[in-house]
Amino acid sequence: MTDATSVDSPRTTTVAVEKPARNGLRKALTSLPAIIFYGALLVLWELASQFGWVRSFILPGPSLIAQSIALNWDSLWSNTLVTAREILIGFLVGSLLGFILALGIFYSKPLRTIIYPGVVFLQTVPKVALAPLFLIWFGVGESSIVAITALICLFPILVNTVVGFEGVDVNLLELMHSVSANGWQKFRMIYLPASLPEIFAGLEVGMSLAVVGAIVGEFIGARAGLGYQILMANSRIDTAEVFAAIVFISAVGMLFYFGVRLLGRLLVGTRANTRTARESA
Amino acid sequence: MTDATSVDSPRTTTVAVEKPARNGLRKALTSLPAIIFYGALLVLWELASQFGWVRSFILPGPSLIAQSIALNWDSLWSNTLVTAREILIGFLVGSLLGFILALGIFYSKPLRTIIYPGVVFLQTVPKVALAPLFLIWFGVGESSIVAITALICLFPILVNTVVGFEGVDVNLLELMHSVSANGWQKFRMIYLPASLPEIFAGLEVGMSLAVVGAIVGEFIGARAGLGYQILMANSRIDTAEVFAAIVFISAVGMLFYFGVRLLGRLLVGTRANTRTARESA
Amino acid sequence: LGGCAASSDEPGGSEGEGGLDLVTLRHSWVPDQITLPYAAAKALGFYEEEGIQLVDQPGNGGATSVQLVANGEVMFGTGEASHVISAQTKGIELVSVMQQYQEQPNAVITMKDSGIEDWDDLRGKSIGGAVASSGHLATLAALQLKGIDESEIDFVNLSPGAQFAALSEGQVDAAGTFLGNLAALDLKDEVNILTVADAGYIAPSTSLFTTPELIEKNPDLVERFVRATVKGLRAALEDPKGTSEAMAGMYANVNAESLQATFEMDSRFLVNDFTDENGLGMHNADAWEQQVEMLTELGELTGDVDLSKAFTNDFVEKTDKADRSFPQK
Amino acid sequence: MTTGSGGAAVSLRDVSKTFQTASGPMQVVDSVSVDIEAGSFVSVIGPSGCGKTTVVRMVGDLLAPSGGDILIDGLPPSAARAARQFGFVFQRPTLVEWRSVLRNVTLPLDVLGWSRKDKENRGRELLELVGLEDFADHRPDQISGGMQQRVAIARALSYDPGVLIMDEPFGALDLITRDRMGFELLRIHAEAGKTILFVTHSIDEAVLLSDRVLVMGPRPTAVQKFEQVDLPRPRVPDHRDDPTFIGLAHELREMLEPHD
Amino acid sequence: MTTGSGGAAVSLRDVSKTFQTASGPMQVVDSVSVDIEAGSFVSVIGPSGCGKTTVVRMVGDLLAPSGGDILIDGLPPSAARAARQFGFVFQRPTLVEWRSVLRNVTLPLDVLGWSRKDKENRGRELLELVGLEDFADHRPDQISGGMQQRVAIARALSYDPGVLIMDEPFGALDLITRDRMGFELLRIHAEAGKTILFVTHSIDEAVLLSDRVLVMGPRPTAVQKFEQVDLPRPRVPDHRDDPTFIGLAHELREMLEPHD
Ligand SMILES: Nc1ncnc2c1ncn2[C@@H]1O[C@H](COP(=O)(O)OP(=O)(O)OP(=O)(O)O)[C@@H](O)[C@H]1O
Ligand SMILES: Nc1ncnc2c1ncn2[C@@H]1O[C@H](COP(=O)(O)OP(=O)(O)OP(=O)(O)O)[C@@H](O)[C@H]1O
Ligand SMILES: Cc1ncc(C[n+]2csc(CCO)c2C)c(N)n1
Ligand SMILES: [Mg+2]
Ligand SMILES: [Mg+2]
Repeated sequence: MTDATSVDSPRTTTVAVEKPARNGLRKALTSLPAIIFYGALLVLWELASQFGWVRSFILPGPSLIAQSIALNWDSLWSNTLVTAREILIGFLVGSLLGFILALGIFYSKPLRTIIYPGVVFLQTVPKVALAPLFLIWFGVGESSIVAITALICLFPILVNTVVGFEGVDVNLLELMHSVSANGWQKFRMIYLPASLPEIFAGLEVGMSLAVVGAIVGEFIGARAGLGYQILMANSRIDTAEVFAAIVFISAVGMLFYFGVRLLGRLLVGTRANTRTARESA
Repeated sequence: MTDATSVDSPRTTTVAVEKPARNGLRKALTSLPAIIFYGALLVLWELASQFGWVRSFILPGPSLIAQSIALNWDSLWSNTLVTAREILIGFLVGSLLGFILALGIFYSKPLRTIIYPGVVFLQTVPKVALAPLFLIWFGVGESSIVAITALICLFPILVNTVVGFEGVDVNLLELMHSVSANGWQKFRMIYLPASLPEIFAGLEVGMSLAVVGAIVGEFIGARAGLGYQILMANSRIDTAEVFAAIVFISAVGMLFYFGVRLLGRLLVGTRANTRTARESA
Repeated sequence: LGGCAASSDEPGGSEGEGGLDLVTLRHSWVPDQITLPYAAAKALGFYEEEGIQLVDQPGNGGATSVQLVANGEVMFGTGEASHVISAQTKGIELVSVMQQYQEQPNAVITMKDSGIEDWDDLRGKSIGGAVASSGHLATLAALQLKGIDESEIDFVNLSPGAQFAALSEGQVDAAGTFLGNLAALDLKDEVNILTVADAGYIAPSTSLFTTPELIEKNPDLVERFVRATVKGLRAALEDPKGTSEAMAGMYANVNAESLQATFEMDSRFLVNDFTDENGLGMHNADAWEQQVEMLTELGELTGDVDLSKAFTNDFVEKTDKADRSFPQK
Repeated sequence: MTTGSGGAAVSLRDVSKTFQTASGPMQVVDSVSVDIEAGSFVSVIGPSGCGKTTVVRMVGDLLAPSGGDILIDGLPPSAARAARQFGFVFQRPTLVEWRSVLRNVTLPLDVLGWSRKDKENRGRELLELVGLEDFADHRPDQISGGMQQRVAIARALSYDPGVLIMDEPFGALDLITRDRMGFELLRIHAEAGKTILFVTHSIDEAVLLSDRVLVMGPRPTAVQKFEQVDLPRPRVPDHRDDPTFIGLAHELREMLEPHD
Repeated sequence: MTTGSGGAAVSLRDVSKTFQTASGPMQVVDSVSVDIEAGSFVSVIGPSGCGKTTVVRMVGDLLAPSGGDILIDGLPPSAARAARQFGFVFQRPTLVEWRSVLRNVTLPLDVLGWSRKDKENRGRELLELVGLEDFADHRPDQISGGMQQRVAIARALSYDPGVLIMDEPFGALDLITRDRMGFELLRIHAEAGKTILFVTHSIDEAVLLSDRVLVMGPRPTAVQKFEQVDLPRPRVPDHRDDPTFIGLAHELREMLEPHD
């Protein structure tokens, strides 16, 4: 008997039959290599630290970082809340803006020639150098950081939305045209749902950049946050605390990133199946 | 007589007939609003500077920046060459790595669970905080900067390649399966060409990030480059020179960005037409 | 790991070109007034005279210098004395072998029209500054000496570039900055300057440090390097213009005039009563003690400090008195 | 036969179309003039690639003619479309993959802003008509190609337009379903007095269903013949044995296969 | 009639298929056992959505059976596919949009590593066969749906497989082209001794072209009849008037439309 999964190994064409077996054990087995890999990495890292292969002021071992986390729990936690809020707001503002600009680009050629260079410019300009402007325009504090965060994560969402919109099946558009759907209806019923895979790819990248944005923003001007804490710890040459803060940033980043991913899977999920559906059906 | 472009205003369904008229005058008319917009912005900015609405050490006017460019032409130019090389090498390394990791993620589920968290982690970690590690692992100078650049621009290419590959028409894969194409042939003849729009969207974003990466890399420790020049000018509070350097960075960034875009249009172009092709044809 | 390979290089064992001993140095910052003594020594052939070839690299803060020197990546580094002290409490043994800045070159500046003219006026106001820099600690110390509690001030972390903008646009009431950074600012005439030194806080700032291992293995090299550098420092003080011009020819994007201006502005922190008595480059034990006391009081130090291990005057003292004497004007 | 107002529901006057291709301009439609009476059922046949689709797409406002005029109930195509005077069934099902079968059928009603309840009712009614009542909640990818095309037909009927433009709508159907759908279409045509413009590649089907058969010539296509089908209404499968049917079908076959 | 070895080229033994759907398992193929003689032309007919495509997809190694065994020239589908013993023509053209028509035809030859020259020759030869020699350099989106399907057929023939599995390959063709292609297929079948498994929804076509007609029942489908077509070879269009043809076509029609 042939194995249908041979059609296309990474994405089985007819997984339907095997599905029940899959969810439990198989899923666990799938993440096993990752657990082993990262586990081994952690152990190696700890050994490297214990045996002094890497000096702890350059790269402290996991146990030292854990100690520092325990010691600085309160400040890490409160700074995490600050940074998390900045990331979230910045991401929301940035994605919305990126999305809206993408609409401008998509629906208007003149706007496209206006928006693209401006956005590319803002994207490539080192934000640190623009810090004074940010402070003047957005004020000292969270709003500046949110602005930087939004600016930094806007672009991938913009580009991917445009690519998604441009890739929409023209047949569907003709269908909508033939029933005299207005622009908003085409947008709502076709463009938006059809572009969700690309938009979410943009949101994933954007979210990862929002984390960077918030930290950079805090480097430039802040009263609190994990980026701020990194600066402070660094000036004290407390590398363990620097890494403790990095652990928290990464945790926040991963949480948000995989949150966006999950949301995407939930919204696009049914489609992913469709895409792997059989030809004639 | 109906206007065929009404089918879908932003992307005309049957542009063929109008094409000849389009290329010349129309194109110019299309970019006119952008020219007016940015021209007006420039004038406004100059006025703001001339009338002292913004202090020149915060935001020097265009004429002051132009003066500074004239004055510092030689160093701006030589630093531009340095930074451009870093961006280019970092971008190439990063895209290649991102692409290869995407293949790993796409073709192997266990690898996916290993790679994704690692890359998200590396993406969100503030590179400046990791400066000592970079300097130790990659040495002082260009290699560290290239490493940071590569790291920062890898992710969008990775994510978009995966999304592109996952979106490949399953019918084409079944076709390839039915002629017993091997994995490499499927990759070469279907996956890769079919994913070009998404891959290039990733490359566009990646390129804009590579510029940021090179500047951040230079902040960590460099002897030359536009990021270095910004630091130097900043320490002198020579804001005009800071902005002169920013102008050059942005020029480099735009050049590279639109280069990637152009390459993408050249490679995907024929397809873009196809996508806007009529339904039954 | 690269780290292992690099640290296995025997410190002081490398040879440079033409039989010269290779010395590697990580600066605390991009080429600026702190770099000038080294550039002067290089330009005037002092290193060569000592049989040394200097290979230096720009930096991004004293903390990185500390890490790279301690890990054996480079032989010497420059950074704040407070970095050396902090490092010690983290078990990182480094020794300052030359004191470049005798005093903290920091100030709090306010707009003249703000009416803030004295430290006392700062109560309840906001100060923007790089909170992670030595300058911030110096500001805190000065406030403490003036009897102002940290909680009475609203500190905002602002990167150097952002401080003056925020100040002039009224986003903050005051800015904490390196005084030298003011040299080129066209805001100079519109601001009040409150230096921490005038507030009574005399603490060492930028130092040249290395590892105890290098000192033990190759004290001669350290001695020669320090001697040449001290001579460079003296040369820079003697001829700021000439050395600045020489340095401008050695590094990219160095502007001789503004370098000279900032260096001259900082000179008062390099040369003071202590150097009049002891010469340039000498460590002022009292100043170091005051700094440790203050850092402890501010809760910046987590362990005990043994100052006898943190700096040594042994090498500076081996430099001819004449080579390190430069009287205050 | 329930005829409409008697005037021309669809009228083409000297309509031509030239595509600009990489290898220069290619004329696909020569000069087509034809009047389709309101309420009549007209089939369009012609050799593969001659330009049938091109013609009906121009009528359906999906393509601008290079020359000539088109009127639908007196309106140019774009206005007629806006007034929702016609429904279009494409050669391919063109279903929205993320909507259920039912919600694909009711897509035009979403556009028209119908209430949830009305949409649901109308949708189920139409699914019953095309024999897919059990598949309302399936996804398009879970039903066969033939079923997909039936969904597309139900969708075109959803807002009950006066003119139906159908480009080989039964191409993907099996013969039995095809027959059933054909007579279903005739019932709709008769009951609701719809005008139907129906592209097909089956001569039998064209003759069996139509009032008139529009025979198109090879590319660049022009009207070769506009045959009257003199069979009584209502049509039944047994009309296939009618001499009129056999004669006309034979004549049309000869016309399309001249060398045979 | 050029028959092959005489043994079964394709053999299905108790083949069944159940899909797992959102609303539970759905059996589509019941228990199909059939032997298709080497070199024979077998048509598959049955009601819409009964499972014809599902069956041929299992034969073509595009779907794993839930039960039973399939052998092609004695090999399981995957091995037969690897040995390139069959070619598959999908219900939809499935062309690669970024390749020219010619390069779509020669795609399998790219996979087989043919030389540029050989590919070019073979490709043009096949395009001539399907009447598209003038469209070699067109993009798929520049040709009509019918032309696209002809490209797909040419592609399946490219590497000259012993067995051709075709899922309603002529569905998008007009009748004339369809007839021409059908007889073209018969010529290929006869000349090259190919075994052909041919899904169609045209009873006429099935009878006219085949040695045997496999009649499938409604879902879950099973073999309802495996009729012998006792018409001589070579077949000609006039066989449509042969009483054997008329009788069998009628019988099959009755079988699929029992209530009629
Ligand atoms: N956008 C286009 N650009 C260039 N040529 C086109 C375009 N659309 C159609 N054609 C050409 O016009 C001709 C007629 O195409 P059309 O689809 O109208 O034929 P048809 O009669 O519907 O064919 P079929 O019966 O196969 O569906 C074809 O030769 C096709 O290649
Ligand atoms: N992947 C799948 N998941 C669930 N159901 C499926 C799937 N594929 C096919 N089916 C169902 O199996 C049945 C048979 O489908 P199939 O495509 O084989 O029919 P068919 O006989 O080829 O129809 P047609 O003549 O319309 O092409 C249909 O009811 C369809 O809904
Ligand atoms: C943000 C910032 N960091 C460091 C320096 C370099 N620097 C110039 S003077 C001085 C104090 C000397 O002890 C230092 C460290 C700077 N200019 N700005
Ligand atoms: Mg057509
Ligand atoms: Mg089928």
